[in-house]
Amino acid sequence: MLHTVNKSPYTHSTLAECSKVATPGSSILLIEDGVFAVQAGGAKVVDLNEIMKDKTVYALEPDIKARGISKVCEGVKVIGYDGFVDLAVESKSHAWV
Amino acid sequence: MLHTVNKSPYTHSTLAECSKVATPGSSILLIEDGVFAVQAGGAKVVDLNEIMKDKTVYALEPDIKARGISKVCEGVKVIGYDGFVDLAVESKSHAWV
Amino acid sequence: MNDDDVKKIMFIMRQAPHGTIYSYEGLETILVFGAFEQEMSMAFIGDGIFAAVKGQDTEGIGIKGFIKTYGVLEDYGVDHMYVDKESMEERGLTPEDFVVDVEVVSAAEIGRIMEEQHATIPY
Amino acid sequence: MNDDDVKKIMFIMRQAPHGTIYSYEGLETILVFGAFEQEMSMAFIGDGIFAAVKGQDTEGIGIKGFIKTYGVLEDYGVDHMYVDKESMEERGLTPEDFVVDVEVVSAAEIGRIMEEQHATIPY
Amino acid sequence: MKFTVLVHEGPYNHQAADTAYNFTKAAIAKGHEIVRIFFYHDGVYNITNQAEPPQDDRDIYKRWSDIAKDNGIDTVACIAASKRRGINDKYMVEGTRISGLGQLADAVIGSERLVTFG
Amino acid sequence: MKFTVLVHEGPYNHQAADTAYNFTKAAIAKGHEIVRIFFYHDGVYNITNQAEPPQDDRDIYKRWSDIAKDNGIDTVACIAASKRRGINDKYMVEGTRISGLGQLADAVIGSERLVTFG
Repeated sequence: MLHTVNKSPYTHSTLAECSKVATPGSSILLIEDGVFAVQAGGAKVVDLNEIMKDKTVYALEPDIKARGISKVCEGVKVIGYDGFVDLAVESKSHAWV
Repeated sequence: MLHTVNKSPYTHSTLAECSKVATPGSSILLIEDGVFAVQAGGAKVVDLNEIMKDKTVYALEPDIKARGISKVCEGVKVIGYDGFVDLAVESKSHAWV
Repeated sequence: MNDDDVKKIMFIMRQAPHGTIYSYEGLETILVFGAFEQEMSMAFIGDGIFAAVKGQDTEGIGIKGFIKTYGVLEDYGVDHMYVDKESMEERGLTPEDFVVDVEVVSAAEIGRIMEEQHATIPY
Repeated sequence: MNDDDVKKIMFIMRQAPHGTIYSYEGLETILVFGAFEQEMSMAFIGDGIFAAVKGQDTEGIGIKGFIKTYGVLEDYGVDHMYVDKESMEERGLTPEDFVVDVEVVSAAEIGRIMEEQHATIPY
Repeated sequence: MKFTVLVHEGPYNHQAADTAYNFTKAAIAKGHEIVRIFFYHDGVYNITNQAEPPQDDRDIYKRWSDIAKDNGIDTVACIAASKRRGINDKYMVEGTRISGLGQLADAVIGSERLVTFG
Repeated sequence: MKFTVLVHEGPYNHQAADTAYNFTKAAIAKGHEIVRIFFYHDGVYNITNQAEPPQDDRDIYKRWSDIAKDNGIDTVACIAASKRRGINDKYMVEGTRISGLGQLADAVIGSERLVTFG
């Protein structure tokens, strides 16, 4: 299953709640303000590493670029709107809005 | 100075950010979803106790009642819209929206 | 209607009541979905669990309350109401604090049930 | 205008850019306040500090960017731009990451400066 | 005391418009002066006259209109925020108006207190 | 594959309407079918024809109208949410309509995928 997260993990509990519920093997796609999680050197990279032990984390490139994120932490797969569509075809999705 | 907080401390960083900035002696008024902080027995009572060491915490009674909060933790002063106006007269206010 | 045509639909309630309208308008959705005779369930996670807490009196804030709606959801075809145990305990609540009978389960269990659904809708 | 008539106004930027419009419409406000010749300052706290980070390219999301506006704020009368040190460090950022010169200070210092203001406006 | 009330969110979706109204009513009852109510961001949606709220719920638009007219409060939605969102002076409730952000600056400078709801 | 797109937030204030549009455009380009676009909560503000967005920014209303007309996508705002917020069929962009929540239920049941933006 695909879970989308669009809130910043620095100010909202959304990513934490989503990752608690998402089953091993599922995917989490960070979009909009959710992509702040991937800034290399940020405190939330630790949480992402924990999540990536048994889930795949994606982040939307246009949102990363819009926010001036200079370096994406390791392990996160960067995709475009096309890739988002492909993930949404591959499995059902839930939005943690 | 009066600081108002209207987001739940369980899901938003608002109260944490506000209390970090608010000076000793200032007041924090919890309104709307901010009042979830005062539910006795909840995990956030610990944070409120820390805040109340050098600040005064108020909570809006109509918002508490609307949310079915059965017991307000100790130390929090419960006020109505009248009391809110009085606090806003007493000092300048900032909304942590 | 053939059994194969019945779809599982789950409403994921994560927003606190009254501060925003999501949980209230979410209930309106569930009532309408009821007419379509699908297999419906709800999961309360995070601040969403506050929406189903007893003793809500919205008169002072001047907003129409909706707590009584929970009582009719079973009649509208909501078969399960799951509450995330950790979210409940963190907020100092117990199963007796809700206006309806809820099933207290782990977050992992909610995740597993989500995987079985035809669709999940967030409020 | 007499010096006594000049009021201190501080804009408290706490919202991340692009996901919501607050920081963008906040800048529009500051430009308009500029015409009133008051003593203006800004404080970036929490996700608000992301709003002033270098290298933002909004073409892919189809939203008009506003990062260049920061460059003219001084001309419009914004005398100080404070950044909360802890928020900045938590997010893995340094003073060089911002499009303008900022003053990195403690949260307590921002709180002290807020107390001196005639008004504070949140975005 | 002279207050400016600033509202950042739209009606019904967020409680901010309700709290702002209840605060304003209480301030007036205590004899304070509301210099201006200013709607910004989604707050501009508060002044439309095109809504039909459910009959068993409050009418947020009418409440703003009534409190503005009854107390002579200048009640203003930001024009830039309004244009972006489809609010205009052809379809606004009585007692309100649409104008520039200068009206917010002017009110903030001329009031002793700004209270924001968002 | 058959998609339903659900939008929970209004235009400009939240990015959801932009992301939903960009997703929809990409899905169409890949040959997928959008069974319905449904606007709920503040999402209903997306269909007004009364807005005048800044000329140097995107026109979110026109984008929805164009993508609906060009691809024959049924684009619906919830009537209950619309009434509360002042959206009605006198002032909506071409290619959109206002109807009940049954249209959401029907679309969700009849689609293989629901993708929500909020």
